[in-house]
Amino acid sequence: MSMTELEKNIELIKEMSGSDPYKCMRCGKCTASCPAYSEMDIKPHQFASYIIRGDMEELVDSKAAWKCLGCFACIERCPRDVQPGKLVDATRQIVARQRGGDYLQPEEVPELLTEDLPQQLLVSAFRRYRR
Amino acid sequence: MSMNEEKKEFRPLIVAFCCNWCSYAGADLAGSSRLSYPADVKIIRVPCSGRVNPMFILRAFERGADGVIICGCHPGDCHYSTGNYYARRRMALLFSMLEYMGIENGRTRVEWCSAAEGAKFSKTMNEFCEKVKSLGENVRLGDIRCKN
Amino acid sequence: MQELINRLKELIADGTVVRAIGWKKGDMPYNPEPAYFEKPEDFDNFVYDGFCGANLSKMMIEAAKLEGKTAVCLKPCDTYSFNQLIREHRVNRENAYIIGVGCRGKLDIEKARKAGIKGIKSISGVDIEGDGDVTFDTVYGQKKMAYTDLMLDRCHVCKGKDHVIFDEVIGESKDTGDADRFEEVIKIEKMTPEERFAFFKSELSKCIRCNACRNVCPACSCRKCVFDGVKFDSQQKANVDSFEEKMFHIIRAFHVAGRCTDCGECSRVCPEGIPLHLFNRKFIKDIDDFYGEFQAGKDPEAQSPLTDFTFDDLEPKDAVGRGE
Amino acid sequence: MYSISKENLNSLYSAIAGSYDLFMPIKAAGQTNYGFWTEGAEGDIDTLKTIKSGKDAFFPQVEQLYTVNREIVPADVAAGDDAEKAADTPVRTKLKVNPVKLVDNDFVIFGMRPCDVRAIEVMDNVFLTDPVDNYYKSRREHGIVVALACHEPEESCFCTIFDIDPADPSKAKADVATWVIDGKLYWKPITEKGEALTAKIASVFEDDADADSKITNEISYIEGIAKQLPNADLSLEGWGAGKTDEKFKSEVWDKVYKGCLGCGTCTFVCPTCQCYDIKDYTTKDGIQRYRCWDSCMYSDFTLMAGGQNRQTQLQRFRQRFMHKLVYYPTNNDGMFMCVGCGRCVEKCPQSLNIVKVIKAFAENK
Amino acid sequence: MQKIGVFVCHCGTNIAATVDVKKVVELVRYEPGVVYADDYMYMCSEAGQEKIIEAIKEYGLTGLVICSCSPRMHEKTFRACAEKAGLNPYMVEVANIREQCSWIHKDKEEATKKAVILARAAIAKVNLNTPLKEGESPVTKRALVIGGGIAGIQTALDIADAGYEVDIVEKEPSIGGRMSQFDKTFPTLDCASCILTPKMVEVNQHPNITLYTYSEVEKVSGYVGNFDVDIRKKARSVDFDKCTGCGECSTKCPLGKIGNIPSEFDRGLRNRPAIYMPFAQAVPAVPVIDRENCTYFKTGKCGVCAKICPSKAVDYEQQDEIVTVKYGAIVVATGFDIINLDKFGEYAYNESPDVITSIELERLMNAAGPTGGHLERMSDHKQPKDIVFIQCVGSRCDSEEKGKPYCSKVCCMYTAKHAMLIKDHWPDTNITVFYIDVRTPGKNFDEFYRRAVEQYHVNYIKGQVGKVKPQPDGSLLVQAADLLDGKQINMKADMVVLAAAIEPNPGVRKIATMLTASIDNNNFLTEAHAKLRPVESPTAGIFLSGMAQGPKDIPETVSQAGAAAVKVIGLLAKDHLKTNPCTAQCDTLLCNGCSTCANVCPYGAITYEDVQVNDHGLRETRRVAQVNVALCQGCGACTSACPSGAMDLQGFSNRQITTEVDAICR
Repeated sequence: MSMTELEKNIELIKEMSGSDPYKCMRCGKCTASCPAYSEMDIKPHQFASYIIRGDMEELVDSKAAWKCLGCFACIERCPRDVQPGKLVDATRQIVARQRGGDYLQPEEVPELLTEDLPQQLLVSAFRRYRR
Repeated sequence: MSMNEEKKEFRPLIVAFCCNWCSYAGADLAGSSRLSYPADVKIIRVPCSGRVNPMFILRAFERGADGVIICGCHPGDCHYSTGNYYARRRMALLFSMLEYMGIENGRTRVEWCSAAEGAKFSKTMNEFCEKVKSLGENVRLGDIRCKN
Repeated sequence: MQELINRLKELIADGTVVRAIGWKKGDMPYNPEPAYFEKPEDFDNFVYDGFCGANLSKMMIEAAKLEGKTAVCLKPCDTYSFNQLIREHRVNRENAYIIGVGCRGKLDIEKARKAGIKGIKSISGVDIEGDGDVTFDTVYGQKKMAYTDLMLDRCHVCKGKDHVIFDEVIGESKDTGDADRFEEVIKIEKMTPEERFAFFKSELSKCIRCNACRNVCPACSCRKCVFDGVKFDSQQKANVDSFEEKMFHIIRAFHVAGRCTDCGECSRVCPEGIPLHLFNRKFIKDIDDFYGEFQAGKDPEAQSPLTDFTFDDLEPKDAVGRGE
Repeated sequence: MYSISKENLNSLYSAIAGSYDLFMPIKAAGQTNYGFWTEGAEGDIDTLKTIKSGKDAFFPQVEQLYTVNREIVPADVAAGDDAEKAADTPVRTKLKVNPVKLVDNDFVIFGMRPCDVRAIEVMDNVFLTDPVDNYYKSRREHGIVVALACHEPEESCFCTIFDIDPADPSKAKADVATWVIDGKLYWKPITEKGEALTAKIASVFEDDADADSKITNEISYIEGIAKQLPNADLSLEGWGAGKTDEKFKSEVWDKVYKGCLGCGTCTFVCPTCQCYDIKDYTTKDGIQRYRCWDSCMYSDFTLMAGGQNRQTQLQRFRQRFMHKLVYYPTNNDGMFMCVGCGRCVEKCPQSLNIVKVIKAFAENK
Repeated sequence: MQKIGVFVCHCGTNIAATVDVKKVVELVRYEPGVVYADDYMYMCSEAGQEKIIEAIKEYGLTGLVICSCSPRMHEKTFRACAEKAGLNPYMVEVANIREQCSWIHKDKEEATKKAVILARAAIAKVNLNTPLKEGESPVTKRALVIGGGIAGIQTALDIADAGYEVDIVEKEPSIGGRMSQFDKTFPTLDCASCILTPKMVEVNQHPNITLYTYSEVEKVSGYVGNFDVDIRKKARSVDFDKCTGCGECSTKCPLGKIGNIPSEFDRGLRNRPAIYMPFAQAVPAVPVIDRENCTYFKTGKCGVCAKICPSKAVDYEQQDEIVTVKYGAIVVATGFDIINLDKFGEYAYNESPDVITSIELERLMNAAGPTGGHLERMSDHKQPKDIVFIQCVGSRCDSEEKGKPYCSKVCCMYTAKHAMLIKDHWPDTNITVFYIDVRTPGKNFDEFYRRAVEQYHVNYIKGQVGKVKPQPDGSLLVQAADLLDGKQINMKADMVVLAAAIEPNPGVRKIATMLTASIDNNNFLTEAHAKLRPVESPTAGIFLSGMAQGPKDIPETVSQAGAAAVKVIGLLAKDHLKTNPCTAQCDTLLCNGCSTCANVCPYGAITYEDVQVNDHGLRETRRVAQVNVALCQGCGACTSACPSGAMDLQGFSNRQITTEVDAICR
């Protein structure tokens, strides 16, 4: 049995994020915990539904994908191990790959720093690029 | 070249000894939950993992099995209290001996699987089949006479 | 030796025992045979020297069924086997009078043959009390060998000079151990699987299925071996270079695992010189490693490792791949 | 006379193996036994006695006789044309027997000592007399025996008491006689078969003018040694044809058998023991029927459902020696079923053997 | 040679959809011993069985192979069917081509091939089957109930009422269990103790019931109909016969005031003395000394209780006592507890005394509870104005480290109950319930929940709470999201109530091990069949009652308790049980008498005797193993320990298993 395009995409995201969007039970604990809630046009708990529906483009074009601070509150608290933060991260990676591997190097991070940037973004950037 | 391409994929022959109370029931649960595993696995029902005589395992290899797995209740949960504890010792020694004689590790396995662990049963069998497949045909233990 | 003969005669004379089991002089200087002695004149042929390697404890299975007590001469290592037989109710202790005989290592005539000694007419220097070299008088001239060079392999991993069960001890014993018991096993363990397989294949393909290893083994005391019976459809007489001999030797060793005292008789008697003790010793080593040190036959009350367990025993998957 | 230096023996082996299967003593895993020589195998003609005798050449330890397969006769076939009947006809299965091909290529048995060559005669009396054993016969017809003189007989040897000359294989019923003297192998064809073989491989040999005198010297030297061996004077008085009652009832058996373990070492190393068992091995779709050596020392020897075989080790022990020293001679014009090779003397785990039995009877006359 | 009939079941399409049943029939027809092979839509149906019976008679079958569902399902059915036709029931083997074939494979060719192999193995085995006869063992007409909560109480009462003797073993000083801690019950809101206490008293007074409180099961041996159980009666330090239950000792215990011993019954919301009864209506009404905390036991000084006891019932010298009792059946009713909330730091349970669990709320609302039934915050004893309930705390979690994967089932209902009760008493309280799903299947359940919303105006918000943050002003900040309205919520609350997941009583693992009853990954006891045998353990003679088997509410618990009782009664009503004929058997001619088998027998079923044997004419006395078939349960441990193969297991003999191996490997 061959996989549909959609299933392939979901598999890809599963692979990139290490989390399974089908596990989400829409409890909303992530959204409740999200410090960037007001900035997120797509709420953390909705990420799973978007991926399952295949609305990747909307996710990629969303503000939310870039507003997530990577504070990991949702990852920490998710009772189903869906860990929306990782889905957000996977979305970002898809974008990065589409742009042709234009990855941010750890050395470049300090250059990008301005005083207005929240501390948490810095921390999460390090967390992410250390991987 | 085309011969090679058409060569059939190696399908291992796997004999699974399952204790009646836990693992056989676990296999049933895997079945009723439709959790698939390769058809290469053939189950033999025994009352207890402690019933599995090393002779049976060697016999299976002699007769051309590529892998043998013994499934029983978790230690402490044996329907007969202690059967799996003895099985555990027996199999540890037997497996170590097979390894010592140069038989590939991974052709034998013991897994504790309860009646509630249909998912584990299926996962175990999938894993075991993969492992045995990667080892290829059992040429070191089989009796040539059985190949005919 | 004379002390031993005198004592045995005395025991028969005073009615303590009805007969004795010891060794009878062979027709060659190196082939004494296990035998029964009942009358005083029987003892004219009694011998106890370096070539008396046979473990007589198994003979007691039948002897202990006879009317009256039987005196049996056991070397220190043989007493372990005897203890194990007691544990398994195979001999009646009450019917045995155990004479612990001294031992300074037993000899292997194959070692002399390997050294090119043949046409032997007589041998000196193998007395139980002596020390010094062994001298062979042969049709091809005189040859000499050091006593230890002529010793059976098993004596180099001697279990010690103490008898673990006896009614009396006659003669001095010596701990002849000068090698590590598990050295050979470890050497094999360190090979690659391919090397190990090749090693055992070449050794086992020599097997002629004569069953000497099984029949001499004091632990293989089944009335009818599974390989002679139909219970498993496992009756095997074929000697094919395939699986049967592997199966036979694995099961042979497995059935005595936890009961084998490592007396080394199997390797001693193998006509093809297969190092059969390597199977038994592997089990012994594994048992020691997995479940704590255990010497079968040391304590007749001790539970055999295979009829025992602890709640947190090693899992079979952890028993393999330890070298990797 | 043909000769070849010992260093060049491999070229001799290669030459023989070029046209024949070559069955000879080969050293593997520290022991020397007969086996088929292939390039790289370590041929060993220095070891006096292989562990098993060379009888495998004609009477292998295991030999497949035939296979049997089950063939399915479908219901419609079984019922014939009657289609209606077919539905009710039980399916039948038919057994199909597939005999194995008998040996049909010539092979060479190289390096057999005179005692082992005599043992072939012993077996011939069994297998080639009526009813003839076809498996054995085909091998005998195609086997070419190259006998080798003993260079240094050992203390366990006692072939001379059976009138076997260890030093002169040309007296034995071999096709070729050979000697190893001072680093050279001397080769002397005896029979037509032997000549034919020699002709095929003649190119590997060189000529040695002194051969005859060397061989004569060697023979007298070895015969001299053989006389010194401890059992050279062993007497067979009281044994042989017609002694059944006397020997069978003797009380000596009870004294000599006790150490016997009941293993099969003596029978399996013996060049003359020819008892076998026939068994089935179940395979995928049928059975393979094979025969394999059996030992009269085994408790299950000739065991049948009723259990009426020899019950005690005494009986089994007695059987083996009565067979060799009384029954066989009785049926074969006094020929003993022992050739004095001494393998049992060396290999018995309990140091019991035929010599001890003979001596025990002599002592207890 | 057997005459074997092979019957291949379609099981509707369950088998036939993936296994070519006709082809299986055609191929197995040729197997040795087979004289008849056929298929049928439903082999287990009346008509299917009729077909089998007819074939047995017509073809004189001596053995049957049924290729169908798991033998655990219908082996009994087919054995009974064979028996009906006069065939020994143990001449039947089942090839499992449904659970272990058609249901797990998709490829029809592959599944068919496997089905044939499984059938072949069964045929090969039947060829070696021998008729077996069941034995009989007597039944001890007494039952043991482990756990004295509502489940245990109900089971015990039902069994006792049927006329059989029952013992209850309860590890706490009083029976009553969790239910005794509750205030009211849903969906009727009647008082828990009002309905429970009478039952507790009835248990105490019932002539057929013996109570072992403050006791634990120590060891279990034996088998169905004949269990031997060691019960440890822990030293109570109070003489049962002398104590009048006046309670003077508890009142006077100095530790009652100055000690700091949290009351288990009140979930630590108040303290208790060292000599105490858990609660006023405790049964038996006899206090117990908590030796770990008692000053006398710690220092040897004090002794106040002994001095003031009017009936001189306090006995410091009392020792634990072990009694051994025989039972025919055992019911496990060990109940539940709530999970430890340490993992849920975000809900501040360990930080703030005003974050409580629902069971603590029960105590706080109970008139006999620490606050006398007045709802107040534990921090400042003020009545809370805004109360937030958080559902599914630790339930429905994906991984073990997060919590439990299952729904705890009762939380939605008791939360609605709590909300309504609070609103009833203190109507101006604001109650918000954060839920993931509201699950109310059950009679009058959804109506109950709707009443909370419609009548009591409880504010239900869909969305799990993310965090509870204690504020400096003593209030609690609840951070959540209303998923339906799409808003994030930050609200202040005076009290937060957590619906913590329930889990089986942690002691159940030990008990299950002793009973050799199987338990699942979540430590719930496994039933013999999820649908058809829900109150029996797979281990014969062990029955399940209440939460020990899975989450359930009181009415369900009571019904299951009754069902378990019926099963027990059914068992005890028999004078004899048929014993499993698949027992070990010793071939005395092969036995060495080495005792290896006796060393591994878990039932002590093997003894050694000197017997006269005739070994093919050789007559001698030999020490050989003898199997007591009444004790032997057929595990076969002895058979693998036996080196000579003398010990064999009927129905699973060495040759049978070997031949199955051969058939599979063919």
